[in-house]
Amino acid sequence: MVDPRLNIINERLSKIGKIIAVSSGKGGVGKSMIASTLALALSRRGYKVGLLDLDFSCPSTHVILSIEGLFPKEEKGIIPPEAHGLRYMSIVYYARDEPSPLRGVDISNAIIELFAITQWGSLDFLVIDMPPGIGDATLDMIRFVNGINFLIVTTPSKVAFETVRKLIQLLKDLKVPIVGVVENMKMRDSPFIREQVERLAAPFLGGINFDYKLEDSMGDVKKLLETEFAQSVEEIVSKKL
Amino acid sequence: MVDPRLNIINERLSKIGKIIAVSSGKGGVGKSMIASTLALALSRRGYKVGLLDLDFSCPSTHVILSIEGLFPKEEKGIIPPEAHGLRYMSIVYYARDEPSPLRGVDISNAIIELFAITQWGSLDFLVIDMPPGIGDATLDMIRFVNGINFLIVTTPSKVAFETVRKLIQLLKDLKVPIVGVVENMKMRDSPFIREQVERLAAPFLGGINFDYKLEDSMGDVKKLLETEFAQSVEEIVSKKL
Amino acid sequence: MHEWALAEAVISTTLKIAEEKELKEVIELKIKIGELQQIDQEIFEFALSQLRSPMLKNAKFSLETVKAELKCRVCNHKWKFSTKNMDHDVSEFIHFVPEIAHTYLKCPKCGSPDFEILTGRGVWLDSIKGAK
Amino acid sequence: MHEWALAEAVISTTLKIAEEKELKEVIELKIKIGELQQIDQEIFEFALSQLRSPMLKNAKFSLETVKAELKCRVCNHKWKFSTKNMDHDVSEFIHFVPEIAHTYLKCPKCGSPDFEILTGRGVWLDSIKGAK
Ligand SMILES: Nc1ncnc2c1ncn2[C@@H]1O[C@H](COP(=O)(O)OP(=O)(O)O)[C@@H](O)[C@H]1O
Ligand SMILES: Nc1ncnc2c1ncn2[C@@H]1O[C@H](COP(=O)(O)OP(=O)(O)O)[C@@H](O)[C@H]1O
Ligand SMILES: [Mg+2]
Ligand SMILES: [Mg+2]
Ligand SMILES: [Mg+2]
Ligand SMILES: [Mg+2]
Ligand code: NI
Ligand code: NI
Ligand SMILES: [Zn+2]
Ligand SMILES: [Zn+2]
Repeated sequence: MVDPRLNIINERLSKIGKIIAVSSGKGGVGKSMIASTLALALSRRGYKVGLLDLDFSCPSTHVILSIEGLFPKEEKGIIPPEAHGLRYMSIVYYARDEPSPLRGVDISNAIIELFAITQWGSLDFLVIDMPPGIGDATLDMIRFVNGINFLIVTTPSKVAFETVRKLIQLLKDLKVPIVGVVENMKMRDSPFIREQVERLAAPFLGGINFDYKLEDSMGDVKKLLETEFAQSVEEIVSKKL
Repeated sequence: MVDPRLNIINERLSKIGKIIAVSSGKGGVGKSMIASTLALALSRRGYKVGLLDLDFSCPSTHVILSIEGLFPKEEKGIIPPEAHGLRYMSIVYYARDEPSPLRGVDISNAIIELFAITQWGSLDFLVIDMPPGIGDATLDMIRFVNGINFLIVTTPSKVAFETVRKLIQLLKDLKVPIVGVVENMKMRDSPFIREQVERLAAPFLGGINFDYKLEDSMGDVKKLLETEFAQSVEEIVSKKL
Repeated sequence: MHEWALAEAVISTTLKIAEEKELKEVIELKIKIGELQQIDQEIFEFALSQLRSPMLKNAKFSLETVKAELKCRVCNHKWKFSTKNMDHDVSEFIHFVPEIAHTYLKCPKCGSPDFEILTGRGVWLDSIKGAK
Repeated sequence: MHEWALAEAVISTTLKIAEEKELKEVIELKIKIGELQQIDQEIFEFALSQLRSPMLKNAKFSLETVKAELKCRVCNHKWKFSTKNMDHDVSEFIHFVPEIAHTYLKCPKCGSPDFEILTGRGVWLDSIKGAK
């Protein structure tokens, strides 16, 4: 018995210029905020962009972008609906706002299913909002997606970086490309993260300050794009892609 | 073929007064800081306390408590070594500081193994630092551990609460006891979380302010216990158990 | 019509295997369809026939549906999947992503969503008969 | 000596099954031991014999070691587990928590730590022969 889905995944992604998995060993470091903002910023610069929320246990991008009332069209697969100019895909289309108590094996299976049936079409960028840690979703992206790139997010905190160090080490071991490391929620100047990242021979992209107004922009794309946070994402990430 | 480990788990936990899983739908909300501080606070009040770090993908409590150079003794099982007065157990004894790219099925298996072989002895409290989300570890605690209680951590953020709401809903559905919900990293007064929690008919324990000095206490237990953060954990959680 | 995407996966995998085995022609394709996913078999067969490449021009497509059985991880109860009394939207969600079953279905005995899908999940390429 | 904890699990499970089946006596216990966990068989058998309850007083313990085979999820390569050339500490870590293998072992073909443990993991109660 052969699972036929595995063989079609890279064909479904074949017309995508660059695939970027926004990832971290740690939760709550800003992966979803950065993934959403990065996707919007690239789209505003005229690129065709897809955004895929792969944090099935804790999907967040639909809250950040206030996406409601959409559902993929069925047509030789499923077509991600447009939201704020992005082709947007998330488990919430199917789970609505119910809890999804999925084990790793279910997450892996659902990921394979979505990759096998989603028709992204031509895109310049596909941004993937990853769950925290180095579990099924991360291992599946490494295993299945040819040419995937990781954008790694950390905070200045020692506990956050400790887990990010492990992710970087894993990706380096496996020769998976790292776009760079972003230090999010900076509250003061400290070279600690930059030094640590450089010691691991990974590209350090820069820091994003803690933005006290960010929470107020939750669910309001226009406001979000006007924040200092969004400006930093544009400066240190979007412009470098 | 029967897995004999499943049958012994609750015998291993039989001399523990109360088991508290510090949990959240979301990462980075302060589960590990609260679990560590709560365990220390209870221990300082004279209770016999165990601390189990169950976030195998991203273990943090050993960094917070600066635990190094310990290893469990082997004696009719494994005996958690003492650290700062706590019986302390973590995957880092075995993984050291290497990345542990475990899938859900491996996490579940490793959890069952540790519960089957760890000899906690008599404890008043066992505090468990959970990984984020509602995946294998959370489902296994619900499935295996008789009398488990969940202490739920959120931040004031809408994205954090959205995922916490799902966890509360799941636990309520399954009639798993919830000690209460803590709102961590408050930056301003807002009744939003309290109201939401009360609407779900879960106990709201109170808020913990964002503590700018907390990061400086990382790895220094004496300093940690002197922070405003620790005082709040003592006031709103430890005293109520 | 997302059946088409799955049919395409089946054909593409068949061609890959046929190439590896150096087949000149594929004679029969055995496909197992899990009940849980509620594939529209007519549409699926139509898609397969539309996707016939020269290598598959005379291939017979044998489809077999596999009943879906679920097993609770908490109380070990086993039960059969049924769309009877199921909300139409929910059954459609499971059609697209079978794992979504964990969001909406519960063990009928103990109420847990922590169950295993023993059989009847997904679409499988069971075997290929070919000529060299 | 954490073998004792696993032996205790085996005995406790046996007694539970014996009770469910209303056995008067257990005659034989078949136990499978996964190679990966590197159980010290002598200590394990000693622990089992120390834990004999009345119900098990004449029980024969049949132990069988199951070779550990690993399969890479990335490149499908299969290989046998071996402690040859393995750091002593690492082999001890795997002894306690077999999943730690993913931290230290890699697929010898492609270098991935993303492999499946096909056989040879853990301790299993294979079957119980008893008298009513
Ligand atoms: N630079 C920042 N300044 C202030 N708050 C931030 C910043 N980045 C993220 N946040 C907040 O931190 C929380 C976690 O962000 P999120 O993107 O959900 O993290 P993750 O996806 O890594 O779990 C959210 O409440 C978000 O609004
Ligand atoms: N009340 C607080 N004030 C300031 N920082 C906090 C507070 N609670 C937690 N933190 C910080 O937030 C980060 C995440 O905390 P952590 O306990 O690791 O979260 P989790 O275990 O939920 O992932 C850490 O850097 C920690 O120091
Ligand atoms: Mg996120
Ligand atoms: Mg933590
Ligand atoms: Mg549910
Ligand atoms: Mg490794
Ligand atoms: Ni369809
Ligand atoms: Ni031992
Ligand atoms: Zn059940
Ligand atoms: Zn390999």
